[in-house]
Amino acid sequence: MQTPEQIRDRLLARFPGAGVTFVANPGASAQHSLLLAASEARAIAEFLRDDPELALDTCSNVTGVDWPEKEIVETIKKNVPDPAGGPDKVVEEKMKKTQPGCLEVIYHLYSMSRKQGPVVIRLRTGNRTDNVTLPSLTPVWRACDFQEREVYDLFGIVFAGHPDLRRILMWDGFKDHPMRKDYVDPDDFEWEPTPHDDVLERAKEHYPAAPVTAAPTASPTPEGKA
Amino acid sequence: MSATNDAFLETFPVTLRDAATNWLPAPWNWLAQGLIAVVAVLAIFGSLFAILTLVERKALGRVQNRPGPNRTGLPYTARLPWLKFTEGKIFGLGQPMADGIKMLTKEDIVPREADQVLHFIAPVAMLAMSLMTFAVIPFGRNLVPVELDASVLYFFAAGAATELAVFMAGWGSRNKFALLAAMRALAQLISYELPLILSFVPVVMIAGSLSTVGIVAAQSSWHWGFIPHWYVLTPWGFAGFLIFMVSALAESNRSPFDLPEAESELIAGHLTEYSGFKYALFFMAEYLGMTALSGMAVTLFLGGWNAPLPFLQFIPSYVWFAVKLLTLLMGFIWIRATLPRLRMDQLMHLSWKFLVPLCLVNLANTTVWHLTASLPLAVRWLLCAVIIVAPFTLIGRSLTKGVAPRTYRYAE
Amino acid sequence: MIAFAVIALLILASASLAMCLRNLVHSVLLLVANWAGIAVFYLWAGAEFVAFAQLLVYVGAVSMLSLFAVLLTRRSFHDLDIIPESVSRATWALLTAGAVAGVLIGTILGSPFGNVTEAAPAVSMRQLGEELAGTHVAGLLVVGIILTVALLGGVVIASKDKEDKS
Amino acid sequence: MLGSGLLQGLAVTAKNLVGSFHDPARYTTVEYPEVKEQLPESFRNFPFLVTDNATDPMGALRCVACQICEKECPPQCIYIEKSKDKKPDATGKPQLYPAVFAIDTSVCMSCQICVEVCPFDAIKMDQEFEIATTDRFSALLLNREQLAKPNTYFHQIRPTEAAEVDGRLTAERKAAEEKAKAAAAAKAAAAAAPKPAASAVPTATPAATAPTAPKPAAAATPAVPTPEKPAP
Amino acid sequence: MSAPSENSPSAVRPPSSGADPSAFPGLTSAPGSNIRAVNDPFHGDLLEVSMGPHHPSTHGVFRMMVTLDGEVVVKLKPVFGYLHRNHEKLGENTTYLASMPYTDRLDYLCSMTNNWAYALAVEKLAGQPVPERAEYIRLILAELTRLLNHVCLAGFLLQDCGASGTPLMYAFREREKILDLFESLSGSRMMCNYQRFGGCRIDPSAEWLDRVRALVAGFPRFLDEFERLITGNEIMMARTPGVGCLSPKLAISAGITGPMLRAAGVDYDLRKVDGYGIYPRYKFRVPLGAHGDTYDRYMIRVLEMRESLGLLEQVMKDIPGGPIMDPKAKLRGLRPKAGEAYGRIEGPKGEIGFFLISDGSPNPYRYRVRPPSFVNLTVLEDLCLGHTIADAVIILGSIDIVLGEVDR
Repeated sequence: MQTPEQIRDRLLARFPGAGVTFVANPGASAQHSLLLAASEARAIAEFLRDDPELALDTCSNVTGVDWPEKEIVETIKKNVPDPAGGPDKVVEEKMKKTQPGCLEVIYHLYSMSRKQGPVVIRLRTGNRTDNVTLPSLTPVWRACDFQEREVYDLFGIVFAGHPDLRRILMWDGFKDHPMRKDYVDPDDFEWEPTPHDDVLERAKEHYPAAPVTAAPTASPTPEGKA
Repeated sequence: MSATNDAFLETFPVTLRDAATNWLPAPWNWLAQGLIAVVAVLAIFGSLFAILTLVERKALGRVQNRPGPNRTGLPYTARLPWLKFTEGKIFGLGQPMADGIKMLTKEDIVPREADQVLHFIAPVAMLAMSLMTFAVIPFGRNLVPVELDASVLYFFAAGAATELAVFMAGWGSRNKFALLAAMRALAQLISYELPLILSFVPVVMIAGSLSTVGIVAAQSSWHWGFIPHWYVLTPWGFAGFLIFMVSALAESNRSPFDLPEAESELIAGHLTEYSGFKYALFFMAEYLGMTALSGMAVTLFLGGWNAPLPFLQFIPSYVWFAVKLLTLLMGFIWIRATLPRLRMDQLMHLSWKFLVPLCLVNLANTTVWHLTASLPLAVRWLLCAVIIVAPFTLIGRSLTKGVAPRTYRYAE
Repeated sequence: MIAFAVIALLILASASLAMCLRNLVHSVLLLVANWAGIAVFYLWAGAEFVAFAQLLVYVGAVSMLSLFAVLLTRRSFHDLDIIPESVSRATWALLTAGAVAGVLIGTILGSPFGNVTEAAPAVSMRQLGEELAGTHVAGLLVVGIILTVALLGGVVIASKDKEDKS
Repeated sequence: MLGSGLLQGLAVTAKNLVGSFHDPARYTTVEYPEVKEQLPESFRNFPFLVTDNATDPMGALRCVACQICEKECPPQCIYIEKSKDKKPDATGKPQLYPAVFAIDTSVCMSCQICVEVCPFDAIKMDQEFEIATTDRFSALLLNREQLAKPNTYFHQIRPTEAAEVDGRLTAERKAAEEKAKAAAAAKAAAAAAPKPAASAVPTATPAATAPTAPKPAAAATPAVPTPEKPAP
Repeated sequence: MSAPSENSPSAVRPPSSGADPSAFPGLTSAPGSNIRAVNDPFHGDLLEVSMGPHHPSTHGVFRMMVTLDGEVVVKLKPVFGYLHRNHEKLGENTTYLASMPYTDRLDYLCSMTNNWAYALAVEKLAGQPVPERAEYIRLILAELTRLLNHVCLAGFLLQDCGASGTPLMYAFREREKILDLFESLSGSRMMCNYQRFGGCRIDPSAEWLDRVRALVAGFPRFLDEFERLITGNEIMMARTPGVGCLSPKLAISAGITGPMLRAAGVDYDLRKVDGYGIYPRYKFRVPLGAHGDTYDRYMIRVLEMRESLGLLEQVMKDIPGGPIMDPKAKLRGLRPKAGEAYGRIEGPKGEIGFFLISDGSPNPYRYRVRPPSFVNLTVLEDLCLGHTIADAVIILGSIDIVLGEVDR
């Protein structure tokens, strides 16, 4: 089974100039992955599937991940010459840098014919707002069909070339993408008052207090409804 | 033979009827006897329908290792001392009453789009036709509601009209599913009418008469004192009986052929738009149809009300008829508890390419049986058995060609 | 006598109603009632076999045939109510009907209906059978052959339809 | 032969039909209201709070309102408010107690994670499942009084687990007692030597329970308050 | 900023026109299928039927928009999402331990295998060793869950074929015995919440293990009786063979896993491929089908039940003593190092996998479930085209889906 580094080298040899970078996985499972540039993703995927050595003929898992903008505090050690001629002082400067956010899709590819372990490839979108299109790998592996529709439905990544890209879990009228980190829970459901405390407050907003002056029948008490 | 004729229990129903009607002048007498016969049939088979629903659910339950309905009881039974132990629940006997009341009190919804006239007439026609078929079945020694010369033909003429009622129900309720199911039901009823009728033709040929009383009389004596003359014991009779039962299953929409109201596909077939008492009428018509067909099977093949052995004749004839009828009904329920459902094209295939050819072969078989009257019984029996079993296996193989239980290989 | 009048009325009423109803399915069902009435007449005349044959064949099978014909040719539910295209066509239809009726009534009135004295011959099933299979067996076989040929024709036409669809 | 498969199937159903009359393995229904099946000991339904003293249920709640279960509960259905004052618990050591301890049984999925993470064995899973009520709101929010049940009830529903828990608790108390005695002896020795030495702060182990008074003798047959159904 | 407002961007074909078969590479048109998508007037119009969420044979809230030409299925669009409660968002807002009881509710028929898959993924993420006895207990529980699931499937499949409840009741009678074992071990029949990271929660008693041995001994007798009732049955032989044939090439490309894949003839069983737990130490065979039709899918599951019984007998002989939980395992404050891990096991329905990305905090950064039923449904339309509606019901039954897992 070839390690990701070997695969990267073969891919770079095969597709000169393609954006294939190695992404290390610091965790204990050591399942390292390859970040593919969006442009040649489909060609590389077909190569991975058809290459007799790799023969990655099935895609077991398609996962969407949302990486929002992040404030990274970089500490840079700079030695500042001491004006009084003393030894240089090492000063740690905190530099605030915003890492641009992106939406990412991770494919776990397996080879059923050669029974070989996961080759993990990642595709990243430009940013999280307008440039959210990625090439769909459904024409390469049919397994990605429903899972890409789910990533589209829950993350908003548009897969170009997907035969039937529609929302799969949410109803078609739903506007937002719930699995994004910055998703705000819409508050327009008719809250069913349950004994839970904070739920009760929310429910109060929705059931306006009965106008005191109105005739008793107007108050929404149960007997009023009879 | 005659000694047992006038045993008290044997003639009790007839003497009762005569006592009630003899004092009337001629025309009214005939009318009163007719009415009594109608009331008797309605009472007996109406209550048999009620009990049959309960017995079916309890038998289905027992087959599935559960008790079946045992909660509904009859009022005041708990207070009777000798029924104390049942705590008013007497094994669910109250269930038919409970179902009946529920059906009566349920709201009877008629869809606005529906064709009111057809929607109303369908259950009435269905029930009327099913009840009319009881007129010719001989329940006992001289307990035939109506004695007709061509009574078997009458039985199938009345039965054929139920298809009309099914069509009216499916068409009248203006519902996509109902229409789809009505077409399915019609195709099934018509294509199983043929084997049904062809399977009883040998009986008529051998018995020499179309009237049920004649057929039962032809089966009344015994070979060598203990083998009864029933047609089911002859090879062609046994084959005819099996084909008759399979077609009866299909005619009354019972288990392997309950395509029209296959709940897993169409919701409830042509009964989708019916609720309340009209639904109960359809339900009742189905059960009465099933009972009538088994009654006719008993008359044609199982020797009607004849006792199986000579010395058993002290038991009244109508009891024998009841025993045979109930065993056949148990068979219906048993099959319903076990078998999965056939697909529509397989249903048609089974009827046209398997049952009808077998019926024709059976006709030839009967003629062979009739012409070889001079040969000893055993040789004759064997010859006819071979004539019917050979095509059965041949056509049977074509039915299940290419489909055999498979053997599976393992990875390592 | 009253029974005879009632049944005759039933037959005539169902026939005429069948002709002038808008809804085709209703008219077919009325036709079936008509046939049932005729079957009752046969019973009345003592010919049980013909009555049950009539019931079995007409009410059982021919009604299904006509209903299927009506259903398969009509496109959907509501265009079953036939409205005559124009008044002239209606008048022509009435004229031809009147002519045919005239001819029929003429022949009925012309034929001598003497009051029949001796009772209708009580023909039992056995004699009927022997008559059919005995002296008239040739006719029976010819009719049988014609029917099977018709059946095979129907099957061939239907199967041909299946081939060009797939 | 064509019909042999069907006949085999019919034979199986016949065997079951006949079997259901005499063979208990083929008659599995338990007619519930009359016949109640004996539940396994580890069956769990909604949690309850264990109190050490049988007679006055509010007297000695083991719970010290440490709110670990409130944090760990997956559907967040436990609501605890700490008491301001301290009350001596069963072992005599002044401990906090929960002023409000509410479980919203319409949200709780009886996953027993609270029992697992509770360091004081203060909350256990109940086996009472006939608790249907008509009121959808207040009746499902069980407060402290409805949740508290004596340790004897815990012994009754889960004998082995209760015995093991009590064994562990008494062992802990004994260990705590020796430590306290050793600390007291060390303190006395230190006090005896340098008179004016600062008095060692009695280092009561923060953990679990302080040295206990002799465990209240298990009353002979404590009137076990039958878990009456909350008022509909 | 939310995504582009209208949810079907122009780049993609408007959803209303269904996928015509040519768009799917590798779609083998079903045998004898004359797919006629266009309404041609002469043959009468197509019947658009919604076998909707309340249909009695869709195993839960699952809907199929079926277009019928007479009885033959011309187009079939699965619609689900009725049971979607965003299980993955829940996983990201609670700790690792708190997600464990929620995994019972994924495939609510096989809670033990769901627990094991999640525990395996977290142990792979955190590098947490598992003691020997826990591995044995996990294998026993997984094989018992496989028995339970396959028995349920056989019962439901026969119910769809029309047998009025009898095989289903026999299947449930056996299932109850296994559920009683789970209840006496973990406290609840279906929501066991039994496995933890680094072992199991409760040590099974010797008496419990004897009850498992008794069940394993008695199960083959039930299986023989069940096979006598069903497998030789002519109607079953007529209804299921040749219905919904799945070609191996399409199965592999569509990521089908589990008995459905092996019925198509592909030899791929995670217990042999990944060799997780203590499966490599014991000998068991993997049955393979030849035609990939509904009958094969049913028979493969029956044969797998027999293999599981053999495996259980071997394992029950040498269960070691020792701790049930790794002593160093932390129950509450689990904070795995930053990184990601994808752990998967061979669940009764196929490969159930958990993909976790952790950033060092007690809550997982990304918690992804790879459900077998959801992916196996990809080929539902390919299997059903050309068959009648009665077959479509059976094909759905043979794919064995559970909506809790499909919708998450």
